[in-house]
Order: sequence, then structure tokens, then C-alpha cells
Amino acid sequence: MKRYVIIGNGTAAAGCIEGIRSADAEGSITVISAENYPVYCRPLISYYLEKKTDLRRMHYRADSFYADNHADVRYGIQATGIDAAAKEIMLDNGGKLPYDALCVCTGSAPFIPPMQGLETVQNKFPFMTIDDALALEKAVTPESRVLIIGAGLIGLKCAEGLHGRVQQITVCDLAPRVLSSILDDKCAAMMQKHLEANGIRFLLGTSAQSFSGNSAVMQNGETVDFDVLVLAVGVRANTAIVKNAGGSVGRGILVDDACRTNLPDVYAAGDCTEYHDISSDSVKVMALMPNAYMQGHTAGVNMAGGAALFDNAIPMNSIGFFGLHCHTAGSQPEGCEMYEEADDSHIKRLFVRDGRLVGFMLIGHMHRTGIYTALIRNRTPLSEVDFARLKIEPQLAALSAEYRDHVLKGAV
Amino acid sequence: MKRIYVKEQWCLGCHLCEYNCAFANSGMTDMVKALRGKQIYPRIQVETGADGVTYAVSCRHCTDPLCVKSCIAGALSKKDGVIEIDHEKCVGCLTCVLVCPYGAVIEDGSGVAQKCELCMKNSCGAPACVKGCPNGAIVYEERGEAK
Amino acid sequence: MNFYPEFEVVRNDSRCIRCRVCERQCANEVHWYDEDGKVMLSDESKCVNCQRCVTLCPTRALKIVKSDCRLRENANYSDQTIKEIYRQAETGGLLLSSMGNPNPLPVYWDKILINASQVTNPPIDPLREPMETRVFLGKKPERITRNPDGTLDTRLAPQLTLSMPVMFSAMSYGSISYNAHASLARAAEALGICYNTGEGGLHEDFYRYGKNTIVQVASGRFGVHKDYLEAGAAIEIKMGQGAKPGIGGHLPGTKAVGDVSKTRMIPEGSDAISPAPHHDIYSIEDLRQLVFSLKEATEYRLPVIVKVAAVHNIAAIASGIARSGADIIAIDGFRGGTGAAPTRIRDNVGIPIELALAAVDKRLRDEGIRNNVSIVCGGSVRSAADVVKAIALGADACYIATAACLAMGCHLCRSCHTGKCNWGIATQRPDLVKRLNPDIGSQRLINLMDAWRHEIKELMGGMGINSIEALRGNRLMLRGVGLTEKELAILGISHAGE
Amino acid sequence: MIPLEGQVRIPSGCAVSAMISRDGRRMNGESIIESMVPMHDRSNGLGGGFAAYGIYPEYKDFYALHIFFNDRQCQSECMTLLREYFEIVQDEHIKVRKMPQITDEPIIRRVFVSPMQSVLRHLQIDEKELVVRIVNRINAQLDGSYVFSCGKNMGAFKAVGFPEDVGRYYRLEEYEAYCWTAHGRYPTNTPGWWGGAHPFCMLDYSIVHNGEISSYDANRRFIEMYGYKCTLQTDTEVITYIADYLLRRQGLTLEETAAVIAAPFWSTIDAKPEAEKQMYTYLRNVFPSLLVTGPFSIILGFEGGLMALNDRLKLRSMVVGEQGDMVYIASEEAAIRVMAPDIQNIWSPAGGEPVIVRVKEGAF
Repeated sequence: MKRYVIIGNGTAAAGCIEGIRSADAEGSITVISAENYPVYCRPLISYYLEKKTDLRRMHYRADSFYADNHADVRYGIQATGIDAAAKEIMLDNGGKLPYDALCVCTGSAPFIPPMQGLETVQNKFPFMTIDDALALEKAVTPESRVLIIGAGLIGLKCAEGLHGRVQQITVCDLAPRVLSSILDDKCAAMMQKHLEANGIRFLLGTSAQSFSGNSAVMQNGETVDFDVLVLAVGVRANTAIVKNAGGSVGRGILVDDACRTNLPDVYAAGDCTEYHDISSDSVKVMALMPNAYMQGHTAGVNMAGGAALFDNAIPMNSIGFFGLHCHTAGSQPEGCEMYEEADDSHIKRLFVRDGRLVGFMLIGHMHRTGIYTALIRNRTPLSEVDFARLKIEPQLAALSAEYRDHVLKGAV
Repeated sequence: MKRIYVKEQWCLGCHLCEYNCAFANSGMTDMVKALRGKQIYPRIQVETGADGVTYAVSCRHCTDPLCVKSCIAGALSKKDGVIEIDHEKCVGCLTCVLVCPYGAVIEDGSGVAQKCELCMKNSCGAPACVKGCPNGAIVYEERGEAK
Repeated sequence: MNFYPEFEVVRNDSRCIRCRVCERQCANEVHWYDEDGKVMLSDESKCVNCQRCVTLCPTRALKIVKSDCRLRENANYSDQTIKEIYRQAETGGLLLSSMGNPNPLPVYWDKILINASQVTNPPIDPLREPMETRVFLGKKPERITRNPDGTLDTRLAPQLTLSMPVMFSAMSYGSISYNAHASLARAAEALGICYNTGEGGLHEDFYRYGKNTIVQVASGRFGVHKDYLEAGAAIEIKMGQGAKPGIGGHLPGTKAVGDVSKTRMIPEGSDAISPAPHHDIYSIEDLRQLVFSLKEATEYRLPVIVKVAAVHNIAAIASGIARSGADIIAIDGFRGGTGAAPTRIRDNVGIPIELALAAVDKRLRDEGIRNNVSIVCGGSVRSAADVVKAIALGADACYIATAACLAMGCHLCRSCHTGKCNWGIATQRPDLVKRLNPDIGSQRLINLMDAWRHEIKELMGGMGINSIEALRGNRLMLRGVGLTEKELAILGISHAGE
Repeated sequence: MIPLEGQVRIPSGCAVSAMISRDGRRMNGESIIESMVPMHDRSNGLGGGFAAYGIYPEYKDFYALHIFFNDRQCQSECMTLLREYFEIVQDEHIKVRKMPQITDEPIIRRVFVSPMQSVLRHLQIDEKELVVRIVNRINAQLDGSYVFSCGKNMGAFKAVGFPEDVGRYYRLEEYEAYCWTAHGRYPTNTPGWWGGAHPFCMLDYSIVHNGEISSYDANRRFIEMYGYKCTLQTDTEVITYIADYLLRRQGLTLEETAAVIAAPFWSTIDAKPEAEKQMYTYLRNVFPSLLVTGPFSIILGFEGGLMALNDRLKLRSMVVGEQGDMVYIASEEAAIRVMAPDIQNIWSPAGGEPVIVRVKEGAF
């Protein structure tokens, strides 16, 4: 009987469990969970604040998930090291755990740059985990003024989550635009405008230089008084445990399409990894939930002796604020052509390179965008489709008749 | 398992399937009350090709469903071959819309995702689009699984 | 002259959900959606009351009613008559109509009642006992012959075997659509009966249904060639049609498109005009020659049907045909349908099938030649009861077309000649043709025939008859109601109570 | 006035009985008369009759015409006609026993005739055909004359009354036949008429029948194409004509005739071996209008044998018994037990399955 060990208990880990069980019903699975919660998806914490979900509904899987999959979860324990030669991991409780196959799903951690006087701030919170959200929820009152450092996905979702629960929300970011990692200037401006219309205040192109108690002085000299500070500058992949064991690590743990690290029988999946993005043909950290699950599942299958590849990864994001949604996928490499359609309430930007769709940004109208996503993932030559029609509206009608038949007349 | 398939040769582009779908999933017993004066968000959608050919697209209940794998809330799952959505759990992030290669998951007008569940959860018993298609262009049948 | 439209579209706006199905489904472009008022509007002058919109409207928000805007009442000059005069004064043309004679002329079927067994002999329960409907059409030998070993020589003139005494009568590919033909062909095959190509030839896709196909040879000889003749189970020479005795056919060039023109072997877009007579048949001897020409061409393998319209001296005509070498006579009564006929002809020429059938059957028996031929009657056989009455009057089988069209969706709007059949039957417009899915069309035909077969069996069982041949010509099973002595005498039946 | 046979179609219920010696032994009518007694209730006194085969050995080469005349004038009219075509060999009263149960009797004559050869040559027909034509003509055209039996070495005896009375009336104990058939009638809408009683005969064919066929008019209208006139409008009459047409005119065998009249169901035919299937299909195809449906049990008597046949659903009762060289057939077993009290072998033939009994070759 094979012994599987998974470090971490996020969606990559859940994918890994399901991947293993799709190929091996027998082996033992042990999950090392630092957090004291059954698997949940971290992005849900903003919806929790918004009261669109609750702690119970946040469970990623049914309550019987671990039992059903015969997985032994050890809550509140952290893995401290891997002995790749001995094929065992060390635990912070001093124990050791042998494995036949190991999957590292350690995720990422908030990255907090050194800021002067940060230690003087009482009410400061990262925004990554349920515990972070619970603490933040406790700290805010209807009178609170909140300063969020970081106008990325986490910072803005936090802002949305707190909206209505506090008096004032200010978001600052060193970048000159919101959501700088996924949106270009024009799209970001539309999103910013919408957020501002909903009462979020932005200080962009500047960040807190120093703190003094409940006051921050910005790089541009402005002073912002606040009651609660949220630190959402960014995240870093948790790579140390693999790096220390001699594994290859860049900005994330380097994995191949089978989600293998360069250590024997050690796999990695999720936000802690860096891997190949086919849209830009580069290796990068793509800390995205769908990819985390798919990596975890791929790793699981492979750990159990199956053969699975996750070889069409692209970055993609679905995010929305106050009813305005935004879908992005792929990349916008240098020199690509862009097709654009825009009005006051929506933007569509499609990026084409070498006769293939490589990326898009859509705001406002989120109808059937997966058809675009599939074009990127499948690397479909646009010569095979009616791109003129596709530009206007994602539709199977613009794809080849053979593909349509395949999709609609058979099982896919 | 049984799935919904289209026979585009017989699709008239009448869009009745969309209305039957919207009604079936409205939870109401009267179509007029359910649909009159309302924008509909059917789970099946009629497309028109450049050649004038029309056909209805709904969830394929994929063997390897990207929507299920991508759902951040665990609201989508596949049970007995049917991909279901738990509206209680759905937070409306629309990641499913972003990943479904067939454009079969759509937003329901209130910010939540919805998709064809083969009318298993409503009072129809069998897919309303199939029952209501006047020309047999949508069928619900067994055709074997994807390889 | 402008008339107030014949029909009014009554839309119950409180039920209309603006799905616009009516708009999309109306080939006459009656309905449209007004974006400004967010309301459905209609141009009633274009409406032919085909009921397509009514049928498909998911909320029953629509109905089509006859307009009550009438000209001043006149028992002699009906609205219809006056409007026809106006129309002719305007155009100078003869009026065209479709489907069967709609006028209130007597329907003898409805004045004939069927017997049932009580006490002295038992009704037979078709659910418990075999109830047979198989018929053979064709010439029967005068005398049996024996092989040298004394056994019966079972060779016979070619016969058509039917599982029940009903066939789909001639409707040409061109007058009706490919899908309508496909539906008829598939249903005929599944049912073990025959359909009839009509005079437009046989589409190459349908050669595979040959065992259940009657190929027609009409005066225009459209689509007739050796392979065609050999493709079917029987050949029908069409001398006339009940809806338009004495005149030929006319398929407008607009319908002679694509495969229709190819199948008819005529240039695309050209009018297909069948002459009134066969120009090689000006007498009964000529008919005999054509019968035998066709038999020669097909090596005497196929029975030959001669189809004639029911006209005044039908009995004598039938007697001539029975001696012409033909195997089957098909008689088409004056209420029979058509894809297009001059209104005056359709409504005023010919005689009722019931009388014609009774006269023919009697005449052939009087002459002792009833066994020379089988008799098929058509021209408004509307139900299993009509079939039973026809068989009891003396028919071997019935031809149905209007009922078959109804099964396929026809709503008898009688606008076939416009080519814009909203039900995909009498049209060649691809977007309309596809409205008739042969999977559905054939199934509905099968259902209809199954239902009729059940009813025929029930009626037969009630009479204590368990095989259709014991019903044939069994006029004692019929009684007339409200008929004159003369009518009863022609029908060869007694009055109810006698 | 209640219409008579011939003026209206008359359905009726009945009793039938028959006995035949396969050895050709001749038996008097005592037993067959008695067999009708237990079936009394199957008749209503409106008709009874018998057919007897082998009763006129001394006249076996002549056609024995049994004729009812209403009066002397009819008789002379008819005899005049007969003399045009036949030599009259013997013309006599049929002896009867006066009894209160039988009344209103007509003049009942027996005339042995022989067709004139010159007439046959002139008409180019055989003698049987001549007999048929003339008998049909008398029955159809001569009011008040009715030939009710016209075979050779056989005869029918019938009257209005219960069959057992009719048998005694005709003194059948004085006749000796190798085959007897009997009939008791229960017509439902006729006052009863002597000519309408059964058996119905045509040449040496005689039919006794119990039932009411539903195919009557289909059968009638077909058979009338071939010169037959169904003047009585009774089942028995039309069945007799069918038998005559198929057996004599078409030359079918008894088995083939049975397969036309009570054809096997298509489901049965289709399951048969190819050759049989072809034969049965052929017969049904060629003679569809001679299929008889509705309830019937008939006994067809002919020179040298008989055939009993039930409708294919067996809607009427009929049992057969066998003892020694004797075969008994009756509507009810009780009738057989009267004729053969010790009989062991009794069975009920299936619907449509003919029971054919032939007297040994040369036995009479």
C-alpha cells in the first residue's frame, strides 16, 4: 500500500486527494494542514466579509470529503523539512512522516515589504486566510476608516468585502493603476472608476512610506489617518521546504507538466509553484485557483502511478467588484495585435499573435467568455475559425463545423 | 449517460427552447407569470451560424469538466454524470463562465452562475427544452462517453 | 380592391411574453416586434390561418379568428362569391385553390352507419383474438391451376401486399417537400403499406423504399425512366385526379428548384405542366397499350394501377379499365386534395367517391369481372370509419393524402399553391422544408395508421368479423340515414331500421 | 307482415348432428332423429331437417329432386319446365306421417330426372351445371315451387317444426343411409318457411349449419358473380354455394376448401414451412371473399363423405365422436351419446380444423 503525504490543505491538496483516488483507492493519504479548517478556497474570505457566504458554506467539499477519500488530515501542524533521500518529512511537533510520494501544496504567504513604523500600528492585518478575515471582521466597526495597502486582487476584494461595514476605505498602491497584474491602463481605469463610484478612495502611484500609530504618511507626502490597516501588497510562494531539501526553486517551486519537482517522488502544486504558461511561453508563478486544483489533480494521478499532464496552463482571472465583472486570460505579449470594442460600460480587448488568440481582457459583459479562453488554451489557429464573428460575440457558430459537431453531437 | 444533443438539421431557430428553459427553471407554474415582461436567462441558447444554420447549446456535462475543477466555492460538482451547481455555495465569481469552453455556464442576471442541470432539479422531470422543441432538434439520449 | 382581411389575429397581450416565436415562424410575415412600443404587431392581411403561430405560441396568447367584417348578407351571393368576382375583375385570371373541395356538398360517409353484433352472433375482441387487416391488391386468376404433381400452382399475377387497407396517395416531390416524401416513405416502410411518388419522379434518396413505393406515370411523364419504373412495387398511370378531373397539373417554376428539377428531369425554374390528357391515350385501347408497355418495361413483375377521377360515367370507365390489363383501379373522388387547382374545377367537377365506389363495385360484379382488378378509393377518406365504410362498399383499400398531410402537421389552410407552407409540407423553401423533421413526420404517420388500424379492428370486431376480406363488399354491414331511395340504391345499402 | 326467407336476411342459431359409417353400412333414420331430442332447446320449432346419403340405390344414376309446391298449378308449371330439360324418370309423393306438430304442409314431391343429352350439347355445359341452372331458375323465378334437394342417391327432408318431429313426419325410420345429417333451427326473425329449413342442398352437397356468419354479404356478393343466386339469404345457402364453387367449379380439395372458408390466421400461415405457406397464402389471396367469419359450425355432406368445420375462432360448439367405423358429429356431446351411448372417443376439433370423413372406396 502506497503512502501519500500532502503538505498543505488548500484546493491543490484537495485536487491531489481526488487525483490520487481516481487512480488508487487503497493507498494511505496523510494531509498536513497548518490551518485548523477543512479545505476552503482562500478567495472566498472577501465574500465572507460581504456575507455572500459563511464559514459553513465556504467548505470546498462536503463534510465527509476526507472520510470518503480515506484521507487522514492532521490539523494545526506544519511540515518543517523534507528528507528526500530518506523519503520522509519532518513536522514541527518533532515527528516524522515517511512517504512514498509527496505533494507540496504549501501555497503562498503575504509579502510585506519593510515599512517604517509599521510596528506602531495596532490594527494591522494581512488578508489571506479565514483567520485573517475573522480578525479583520472583529476589528472593524461602522465608524472604521480602513487603509488597504495594495490595489491588487486581494486588496480590492478586501475593499469590496468591507464595503458597507466601515465608514471609509482608502486603497493605495505603488502602481499607477488598479489590478496592475491583470489589467492594462484603460481597463484598470474603468474598473477604478467603478470602484470609486462605489465609495472606494484610491491613492495610486504612491504607497505608505511610514506609519505612526493610526496615521500613514504616503510617499507623495499625503497623510492618511486610519483605524484599520490591511496589508495586501502581494504574496510570495512558500518554497522554502523544497528549496531546503535541494529542490529547484525560482519564484516558485519549479514543476513540470506532470507537476513533478526535481526531487524524486516529490510533487508540488498550487500557488507555491512556478510552471509553464503557454500563452506567453514562459515559466511563471500563476497563483490561480483553477490551476491549483488542476495541478493538484495532475500531481495526484501521477503520484498514484497514473499518467496525467497539465500542459495547457494559462493565467486567467475572473473577478468582479460591485457588480462589474472582469475576465482576463492569457497574456498580452509585446507586438501582439489587439482587437478592441468598448463603450462606457464595457471593454473587450482581444490579443492576437502569430494567428492565435493569446489573451483577452473583458470588463462588463461576461457572456460565454470561456469560448475565448478555450481558443487560447487549445492554441486554435484563427484561420480555422470565423474570427470576425468571434470578435463580436463568443459563439460556437464561429468555430469549425467539425468542432461544433464534436461538441454538440457527441460526448466531450 | 443521457445527455442533451442537438440536431442542427432540424433546428428552426424558433428559440422556444430558451423560453421553455427559463420557464422550467423559474419555479413558477404559469409561463406568463414567469416570463412576461422579464429578461430571460435561459440555460440553453440558440446560436445562428453564418450559413443561417441554427442550433441550441447547453451544458455538455463534460467527462473532464473544467467548470467543476475551477469553481472556487466548490459549488459545482458532477454527480451521476450530471454537473450540478449548488446555488447556496456559489458566490458569483463567474470563474466557471471564464473556463467553460462551450459557453454553457452563464450568469443568471443576479450575479450568480447557472447552467443546464437537465431539469433534474425542477418539476419538469425531463429536459424542458427537449420536450418543448417542436421539431425534434434537441434530443435527450444515450450516445456513449467521450474517450 | 382592398378587402378587410379574412382573418383577424387576436393577441392576448396580457399573455404575450414577447418570445417572438410567431414572428420567426410566419413565412407570410404577419407578425413583427415593435422595438419602440415593446409590443408584437401584425399585418392580418397576410394571414392564411395556417395556425403555425397559434400552435407554437408557448403561452396561448394568440388566436386567429374569422373576421366578422362581412359584405351585406346575401343568400345568393356569398361573401366568397362576391370577392372572387372582384378578384377576377381585377386580375382577369382564373382562381387557384389548394387541398380538397371545402364546400358543403354531401358527405355520404357521414350518412352511412356501421353494424355491430348483438346476441345472435358474438362481437370479437381484438385485444384477445387475432384481427387481420392484410390485403393483396391485384388481379386474381379465373381458375386455379395445378402442377403435374397435383399441388396448387401458386404463381399469381403481380400483387401488392399491404398490412392494412390504407395507402398514402400520390403527392409529387415538388408539390410537397423532400421531408414530406421522406416521412411518407419511412412511414410506409415501417407500416408495411405503400406511398405514392405522384408525378414528380422519385428522388434518388428514396429508391431504398422501393418495396413500399408506387411510382406514378402521369401525362407530363416527369421523372419517368426505366430505373424509376423498376424502383417501385407498383406503377400507377394517373389519368385523372379527383380535385381536378379533366385538367392537367402545373408546378410553378419557383417550386422546380434544385433536386426537384433534377428529379423531374426538367430545367431548373421552368414550369412543369402536365397536359390534361395523356397525349398517347385518347381511348381505352390506348390505355391498354400503355398498361402493357409499362408491364413489358418491367417484365410483368409489377402490378399496374390506373387512377381516374370519379366522374359521371365512372362505372363504365372502370369496367373498361378492368378489361385493359390493369391490375388495380384507383378512383379519386371529388373531395380529394391538390397542391393547386383552378377553384371552379375543384369545386364543381366530379362526383362523390362513395357513390362512385359503390357504382364501380356493383358494375364490376354485375359483369363478373370484379376479380380482374382491385379497387382503391380515395378522395377524402378521413378516418378509420370511412375506411371501414369504403371497404364494406367494395373497396380493397383506400388512398389517403389529406389525412396524411394533417398527420404531418398540415392545418388545411389551403394555401399550398403559394409555396409558403409554414408546416414544411407544400413548399420547397429550405427554411420551411426543415420544419418537417421526418423523424417526427414519419412517426406521426405511423401513429395515425396504427390508430386507424386499431379502430378498424375494433369496428370489425364489433361486426363479428376478424379479417378484412370478410368486410370487403359486405354492404349488409352498412345502413344509410337520411338518404333518398335513389342514393340508397346506388350505394346498395338499406336504410337504417330496415 | 313478417318477411320470409328471401325477403330479408335471416340470422339464426341452431343444432346440428351427423352420423356416418366409414364402411358404407346403411342405417335407418331412427338414431339421427333421436340425437336431436336432447338438443331440443337449440331449435325453436321454426325449422328442422335431415339429409341422407345412399338412400336411393335403385335410382342412383338419376338426380332426385325434392320439391315443395304451393299448389297444383305451381306443380304443373314447374313440371313443364323440367320436361324441357330432363327426362322424368319417376314423379312421386314423398310419404309423410300426419301429425299435429307439423301443419301447413305444401305439396311435397320427389322427381327422379335425367338431363337430356341434346340440351347439354346445345348449352355446352355438363349435366351438373344444367341441374344447378334449372334448380336455380325454378327457385328464383317460379313462385310457389321450390327444389330443396337435387343430388344423386341422396335427399333432404325438411319442414317447419322441431327436428325430431320433422324426422318422424318424413318417416325417416324407413330410409337407410350411410350418412345422415340433421338440423334444428332457431331463426330470430322469420315465421319459418318450409323451404327455409335446413339442410340446404346443391347437387349432392348438403349443408347443415349452426351459426350466424358476419361475412355474409361479402360472400354473397362474390359468389353471385358466378351465377349463383342467394334467394334465401341464409348462411347455409351461401356456404353451400361456396362449397359448390370451390369443390366442383374450381376443383379444390376439401382441405383446400376448408383453408379458404376457415382460413388459418396469417400468424399461423407465416410460421409454416415455405411450401405450405405459399399454398395457404395463395388460397387466401385468390379467394379472399370466400373467407367466412363469424360463428359457424357446418357439416358439409357430399357423395361418399362429409366434412365438419368450425369457424376459425370456434365461436360455435361442435364435438366429434368415433366408434368403430362410425363417426358422429353434433353441436353437443349429448346428441352423440344418444347415438352411441358407449362411445369413448369424443373430442372437440379446433376452430378452422376440418374433420373429413370418407366412406371406404366402393362401399356403396
